[in-house]
Amino acid sequence: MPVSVQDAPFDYGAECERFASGRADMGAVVTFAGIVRGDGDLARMEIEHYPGMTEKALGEIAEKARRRWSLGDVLVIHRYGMLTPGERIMMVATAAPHRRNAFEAADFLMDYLKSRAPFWKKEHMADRGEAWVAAKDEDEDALSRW
Amino acid sequence: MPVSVQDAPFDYGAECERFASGRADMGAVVTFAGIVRGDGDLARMEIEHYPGMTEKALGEIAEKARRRWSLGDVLVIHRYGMLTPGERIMMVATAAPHRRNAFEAADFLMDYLKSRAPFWKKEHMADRGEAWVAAKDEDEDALSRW
Amino acid sequence: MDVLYFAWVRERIGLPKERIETSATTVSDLVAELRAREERYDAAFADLTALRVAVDQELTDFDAPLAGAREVAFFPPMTGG
Amino acid sequence: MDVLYFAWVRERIGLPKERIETSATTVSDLVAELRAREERYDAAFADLTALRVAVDQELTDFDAPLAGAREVAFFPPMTGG
Repeated sequence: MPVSVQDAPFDYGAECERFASGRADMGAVVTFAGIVRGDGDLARMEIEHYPGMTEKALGEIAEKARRRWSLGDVLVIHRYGMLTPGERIMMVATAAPHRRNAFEAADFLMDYLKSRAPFWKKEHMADRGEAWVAAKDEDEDALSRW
Repeated sequence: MPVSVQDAPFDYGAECERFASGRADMGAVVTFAGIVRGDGDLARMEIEHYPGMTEKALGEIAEKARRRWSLGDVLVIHRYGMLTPGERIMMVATAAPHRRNAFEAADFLMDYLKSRAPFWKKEHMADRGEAWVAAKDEDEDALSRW
Repeated sequence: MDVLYFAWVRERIGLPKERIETSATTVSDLVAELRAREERYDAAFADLTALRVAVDQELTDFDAPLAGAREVAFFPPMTGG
Repeated sequence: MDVLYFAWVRERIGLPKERIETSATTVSDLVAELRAREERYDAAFADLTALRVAVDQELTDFDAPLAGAREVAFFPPMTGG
């Protein structure tokens, strides 16, 4: 299963290891991990998603990457629920015969995932204030690169 | 130590895990792993390097990346000696507050490492033939992107 | 038809999901119908440029037709990753 | 001065390293001196576009000066990663 949407933590090191194992046909593996940044007095980061659509959207984004680049494999893991600073929110991994494809596909997956997969982040501050994270124009603009 | 040149295998999963741990100030980690591709009847891949200069060159490349992008950390591990298909030759990792910096810096490190760090690959075939891997024009050309 | 709300849209309207009987033929018609209901709907849909819509779990536009749709969802621009 | 050879340059010349007493003032002068020695050197240095050179472990050009250099290395274009 190349796509997983889960509330449980995932073992980033073990996923990297597994993804890069037994690949005598692939010369390049790129991984990306997204981490909750403890900016300001952020206490927790809450991630809401749209069950059903999320899996579908991530599957379509992964499929788009596979059609565009020569890839041996793709992995997307994304958490939802309540996370604390330093925790890993998500990861993507790509395997390709050559590095350019692996890099571009991972970069593409991240850009699409940011703005086209139905996740929403809410910041909970130490003083109990909370605020939905606003989408950035630069994230939307990044899609025009592809 | 952000640079290691070694004949011993490295634990890719554990290195990824360690690199991404305790980083509440960094939102993005990118890793790249280079794997020996078992093309044709490749039996082993031998990697020769220039002890002393290699560490120096990799350190300079890592420093160049740090000056150019906002990075929290950089890691480069490169093996030498005799490897078999599927084994990991090397890895780089970058940590940055934002993903664009982490991606670009990892991409840059790989391009420079390919053509500016003193490593040479020799393919040993199953039929006992052997050949030095020729540098590719596209790898040299890739440097002009930066 | 099921209508779903996420993130601040859900909070502003005060529920995650409701079943609506409607004869609206487009998303825009449905929005107009919802806004006419109560002030909290009117407030949530006041600025459509701040909203996104999915019909049957596919992102689409506000002028998309609703014929045969089982599920419509309204939410702010996504912030995954 | 120590002169080092790597990869096929090492194989063609038949040794990884040697100590050379030279009065060559540039890398090119040193190359000319080596080529004049023996056929295996002449063959190894026949096409300089296929070679790279480092002086004291820094990549440089064939017209680089050798004043004060302790170590010169010749090798093919690098193929790391």
